[in-house]
Amino acid sequence: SKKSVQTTESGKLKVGLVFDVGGRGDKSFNDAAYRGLEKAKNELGVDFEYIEPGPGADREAALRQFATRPDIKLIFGIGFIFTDEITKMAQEFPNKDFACVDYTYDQTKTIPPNLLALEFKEDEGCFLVGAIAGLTTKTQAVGFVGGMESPLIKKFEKSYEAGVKYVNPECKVFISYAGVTGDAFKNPGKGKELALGQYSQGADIIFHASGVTGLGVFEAARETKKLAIGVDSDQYNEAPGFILTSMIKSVDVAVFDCIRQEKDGKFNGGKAETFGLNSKGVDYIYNDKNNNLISEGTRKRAEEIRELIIAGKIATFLK
Amino acid sequence: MNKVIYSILGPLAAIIIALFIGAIIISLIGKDPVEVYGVLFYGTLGNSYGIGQVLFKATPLIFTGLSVAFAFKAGLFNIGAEGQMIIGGFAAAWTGFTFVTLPWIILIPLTIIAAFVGGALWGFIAGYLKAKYGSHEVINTIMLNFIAAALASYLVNEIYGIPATIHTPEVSGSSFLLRFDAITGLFPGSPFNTSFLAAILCTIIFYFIINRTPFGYQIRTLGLNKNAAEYARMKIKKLVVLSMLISGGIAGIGSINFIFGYKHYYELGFSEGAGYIGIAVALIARNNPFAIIITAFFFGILEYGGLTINTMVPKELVTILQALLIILVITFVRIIDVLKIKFLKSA
Amino acid sequence: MIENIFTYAFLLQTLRISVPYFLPSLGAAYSEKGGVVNIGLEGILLTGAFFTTLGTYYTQNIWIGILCGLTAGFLIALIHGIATITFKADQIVSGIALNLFALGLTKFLCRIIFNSSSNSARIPGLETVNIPLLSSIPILNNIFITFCIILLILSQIIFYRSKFGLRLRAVGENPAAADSLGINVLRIRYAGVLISGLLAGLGGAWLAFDQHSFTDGMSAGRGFIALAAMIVGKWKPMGAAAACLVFGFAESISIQFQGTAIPTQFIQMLPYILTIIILAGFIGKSTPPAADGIPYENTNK
Amino acid sequence: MLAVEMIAITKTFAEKVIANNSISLSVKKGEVHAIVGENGAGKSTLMNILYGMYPPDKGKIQINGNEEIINSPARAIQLKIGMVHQHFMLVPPLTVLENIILGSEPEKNLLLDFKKAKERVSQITSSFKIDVNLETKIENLPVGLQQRVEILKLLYRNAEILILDEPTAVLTPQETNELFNTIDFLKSEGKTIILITHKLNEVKAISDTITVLRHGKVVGVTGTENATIESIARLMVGEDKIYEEKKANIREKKLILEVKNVTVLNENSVEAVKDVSFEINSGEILGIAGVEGNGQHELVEAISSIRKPAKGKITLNNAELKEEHNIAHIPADRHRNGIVMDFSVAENLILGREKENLFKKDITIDESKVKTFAEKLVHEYDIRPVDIDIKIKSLSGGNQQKAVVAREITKNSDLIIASHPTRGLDIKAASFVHNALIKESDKGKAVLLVSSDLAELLKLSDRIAVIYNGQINVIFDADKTNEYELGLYMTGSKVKNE
Ligand SMILES: Nc1ncnc2c1ncn2[C@@H]1O[C@H](COP(=O)(O)OP(=O)(O)OP(=O)(O)O)[C@@H](O)[C@H]1O
Ligand SMILES: Nc1ncnc2c1ncn2[C@@H]1O[C@H](COP(=O)(O)OP(=O)(O)OP(=O)(O)O)[C@@H](O)[C@H]1O
Ligand SMILES: [Mg+2]
Ligand SMILES: [Mg+2]
Repeated sequence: SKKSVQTTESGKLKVGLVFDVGGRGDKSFNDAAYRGLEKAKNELGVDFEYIEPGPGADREAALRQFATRPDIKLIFGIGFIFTDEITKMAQEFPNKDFACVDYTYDQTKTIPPNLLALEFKEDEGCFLVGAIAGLTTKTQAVGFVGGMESPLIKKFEKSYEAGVKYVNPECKVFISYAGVTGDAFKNPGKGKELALGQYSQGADIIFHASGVTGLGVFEAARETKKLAIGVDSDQYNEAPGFILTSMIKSVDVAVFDCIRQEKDGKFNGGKAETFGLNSKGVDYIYNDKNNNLISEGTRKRAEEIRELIIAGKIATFLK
Repeated sequence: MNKVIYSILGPLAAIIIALFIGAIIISLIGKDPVEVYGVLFYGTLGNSYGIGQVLFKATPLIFTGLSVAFAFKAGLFNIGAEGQMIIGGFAAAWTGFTFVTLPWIILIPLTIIAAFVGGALWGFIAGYLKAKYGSHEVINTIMLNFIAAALASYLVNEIYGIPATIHTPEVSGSSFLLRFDAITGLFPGSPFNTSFLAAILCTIIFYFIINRTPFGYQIRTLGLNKNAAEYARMKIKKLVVLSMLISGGIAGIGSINFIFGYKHYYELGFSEGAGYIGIAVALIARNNPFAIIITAFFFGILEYGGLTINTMVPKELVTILQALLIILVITFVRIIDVLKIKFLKSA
Repeated sequence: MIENIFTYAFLLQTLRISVPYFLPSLGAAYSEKGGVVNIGLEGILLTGAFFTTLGTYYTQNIWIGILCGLTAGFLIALIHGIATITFKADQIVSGIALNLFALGLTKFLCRIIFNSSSNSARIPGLETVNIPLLSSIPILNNIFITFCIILLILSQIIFYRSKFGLRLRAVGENPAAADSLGINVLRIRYAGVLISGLLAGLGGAWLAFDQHSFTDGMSAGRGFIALAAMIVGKWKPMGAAAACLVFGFAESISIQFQGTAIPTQFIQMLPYILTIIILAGFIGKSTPPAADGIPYENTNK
Repeated sequence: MLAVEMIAITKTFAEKVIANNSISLSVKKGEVHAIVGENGAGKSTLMNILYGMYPPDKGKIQINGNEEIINSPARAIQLKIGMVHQHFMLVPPLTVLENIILGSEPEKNLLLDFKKAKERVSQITSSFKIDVNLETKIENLPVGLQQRVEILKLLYRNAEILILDEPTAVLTPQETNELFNTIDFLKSEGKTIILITHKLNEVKAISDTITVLRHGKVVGVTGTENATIESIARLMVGEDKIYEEKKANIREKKLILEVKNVTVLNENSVEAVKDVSFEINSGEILGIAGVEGNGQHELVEAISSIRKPAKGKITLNNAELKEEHNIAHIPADRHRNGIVMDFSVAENLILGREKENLFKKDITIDESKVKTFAEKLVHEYDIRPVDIDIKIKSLSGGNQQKAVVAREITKNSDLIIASHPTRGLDIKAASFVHNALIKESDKGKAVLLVSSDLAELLKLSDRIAVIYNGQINVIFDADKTNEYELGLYMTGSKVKNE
């Protein structure tokens, strides 16, 4: 504890972050959050610590562990699954600040003033990559591989499908889930077989929202020389040449911004901050690595659709 | 006296060696073992919140340990406590959020009965298949675990779930099991709750049934010598079914700790593998109900301990320690036995 | 949907899915025929996968990778042997402990070495192997599948036609009898357990190559299913193989049936329900070797 | 020339039990040397030491005049010593041939050479006139043949010194005769045989020399021609008299058990008992004679309501047999069916009786009542050691059997079924069980006695039914028949009483 006294004395801001089940190194959601931390460390000179809890009761205990530490001021929970616990902790520790990525905002309840909810409009991004897939497919069939079947992932599935159908109503969309427990987010073997199944049935592009399981989808893409779409982070490097694009969430930016506000004493909780296409909080990847995979026409059309979504002229969600 | 020394010598040596190996690992990754162990100890047993967390983690393990042990007494290997806990938990939660108007005096027993019945149903399936078709309960209970997880997922996601979450609605306030924190002010902040008392009660009932009643006598006979049970004209099929059913029921009650004592709703994945750890708990406690409480407490330390040191070292260090400890204990028991005989002989 | 089942892709998928069941399952048969229950196979799969990945990652040579996976499997099995055969510890407790150990160790090392709680860096896979004659034959061009077929035939011969197999079966049924004939019971049991370690380690290698990386908990219960398959297959290599194919088939079907009107969860249940039905309806009682799970107290020592 | 010389062998188990206390044994080459003694006298232990299964604590062994350290069966086999254990050392699911070659397998091209093995075994079977099908699995063989296989194993390994530990305990007189013929033949071939048995008439009939053990010590060595059965018995049990209860002959007859046209199926749904009828009255002992495997087992299970008959009717006290009926049953295999090894003596004494009011307190079993009951039985039935709390597995076989007998015949039941009640027991324990059965029958109970020991049947029974191939075709009055006649019917040489 001597050390911690020193850090507070030095006046350095210290941040605690609790990861979602997948943990560090998932090359996707959690890693995006981690990038935000690193950036803050490099550019703002803050310190951080993190915990990777298991499922169940550990989330609260992990948050509490940080909340009871005198040297830690700001605490992140990464993932919608933290919603209840972080709300509770924010109420119990009014002197600390909290932020939760993918917080599930319940209109009937108020968010504590020391809690900032970070929401991402995945549906907009998914719709957009769905449209790109629908425009790019040559076989008139695309696929979706989800991790654990849950409302959140269903949302990805539905808006992706809506995007596909919006540009290509005749296109088939295959849908598979890797499982029904949290482990379904870390089962690449299953992901690969699911993807191979879809490819063998005629799909030529598969979008995944399945955490580490998606790495299996990419393997299948490499093996069959077909395309896949990444999620959360730019996943091009997981299968160079076979990743059509990625639906990215700027979790890193959100985390970084939040830390900067805290550092500047401008932390502004008690509300939900929403990141959508308009603020580039969600987006798709188009750069010199993958621009040869996305045709000029497709790119143009995608940008038009982006504008329509931002203008609220498209329902991004398939009922 | 000598006997006591010999019986603790093995585990003691095992603990020391396991901690020593752990220390080497910690040093290898450039951390200070003394500091890490210090935090581990302080975080779990060094403060009342930590102890509360440990007991909270231990509570379901007592139930699942008892569950596995009960079946074991009848010579059956129940790998299915996990699934039984899931189904029991869902049944209990459903009762809790459906009969919201009932007063606690009725609702709490009702939810516990529901937890028992749910788990018992899942255990019954394996028991019935064993009795009727002779199919191996080990495989069937493993399969039923997967099926239970899938079923719970369906029920939560498609029918009873709150949108955008992985849990059901909250159960009625009158079904809450109070935290010790709230009653006594002890263990502040930890979700350690009165379901622990239910676990203790369950342990006593377990002991009573197994060791004091004719039914328990029959169960033990079946477990030790099925052929003798048959010649004593015990109703073997009935006993097989009943013991799996009771075993499942006990595991089912294991769910109330999380559902009614902590979160107040059913959440997918709440069981955290307690059903599987229960097997280790029961086996290490040699199916002795009171030893199960102690073993569960010990596993509680390790279960929670990982989190306390997670900011310094990967929490899997604790899993490794846990595994080393089990292996060392079971081997050392034997080594000490051999040493003891040699010693006594030479004396 | 039905038409999807009778395709080459489906057949291949079934075989592929069966591989990581079959290898540990065959291993379990060796171990349990000799009288040692090895539920640590799950952990061996995982460790095998991790060290295969590690070896391949550092050398970029899959053969060295496989060697590392085999060695890891061997070592874990050796611990199991020392605990249960030499020190007569409870076989199931030891197995549980080894599974825990594997889970902890692999994730721990993954964190330390690859800086990730979930997966390793990418490694090359089997596509780099090119065996001149086989590569042109469908199915057999997958060296693991070819190898599994060879292993199965070989095991069938070893079990029922070789001295070792005879002794293994004797030791699992009545170790005292084998002992009284001058057979070293403990040594034969060690052999059975160590072979199971090698086979499960190889199963782990397949998992690693199939997805070109290690993932935390990637064995995903396959070791347990493999044990179940071995029991369904009545402790026989052929039986185990058949049971694994049934599992593979059921899982393949559950993959093909996704996205239909049936809720995913029920489709996911399919392989497990099928197993229960097969077990109740078609297999009947399967009796384990009489001394399976019972440590042998060698009276000489 | 001495084939075996064991000098001052001492062996202690679990720090306490002195199984062998400085025992010396000399066996001449080419003789049949009998070792006799009570249960627990240390016979098997001594032989296990000779065969390398246990290391002795002290003592030396010489084989053919050379001092040897026999630290494993493998070494014993090298020295051409072979042993047939009291509990057979066979692997049930393996075939006869596999069992024989196990441990000394002929190989060709890395594989088992079954052809060569078969040739060699056939050679032995024909020269020693032992007939058994090599392809059958052991589990499908009757015990008599399993015994054969054990001996074949020794011969296959060219054993010169053969140890047979209670080889006749499970054999019928005919099988015993055949075995003795084989032993004579082996002896004529110059082999040395060490034989352990409790049947003193056998000792008298076949052995050349006798060593008597008591409480782990040698109490006598004598040439067989100088000994009488009585003198051997006295050496064995000390000065204790063996007294045999005489059956009382007065009885008022009341029908207790009636078995009418009963057919019973075995595990493989084959008719093991076919259309069998008989009855037993109060105060009567009905003996069932038969070669093992002729349906006795299934018949007994049917009468004790463990197995449902496929056809026919069984009545007890004129009521149809129900599972709830209280029937005393001393099972043939005490380890398998009679006791729970890991239970204490007291717990075993209430096995199957745990629900009796005698032990009840509310819904529980009253431990103090159990204790009183158990202590009473332990004393009345002379079960030793006198400690109701030790695990029954630490009792000798004879004492375990006494516990089973005590438990069963103190049941308040009119019918007692006793299957092979004295198998493997020494003469003292056996006569104890005999006396107990006679006393019960004199009290008016009906007794069904199944045994392969014809002397026992003739001594105890009022009538003797012979079961052959699942059928009972004759029932004799015990005093109007003899072993020879029974033997003819048992083996099917005679089927109907002409
Ligand atoms: N302790 C036990 N351990 C393992 N399996 C058991 C145990 N007890 C019972 N079983 C299994 O349960 C099944 C039913 O047992 P039970 O002995 O009642 O059957 P049964 O004797 O064939 O039938 P019946 O009651 O009609 O005589 C058997 O298949 C047996 O394998
Ligand atoms: N492995 C063992 N561990 C402990 N005690 C043993 C062991 N084997 C034998 N004994 C004890 O040693 C004594 C001698 O046993 P042993 O089997 O040699 O007697 P035995 O003369 O062959 O008797 P029986 O006629 O019943 O076969 C007995 O008291 C027995 O309980
Ligand atoms: Mg029965
Ligand atoms: Mg003996």
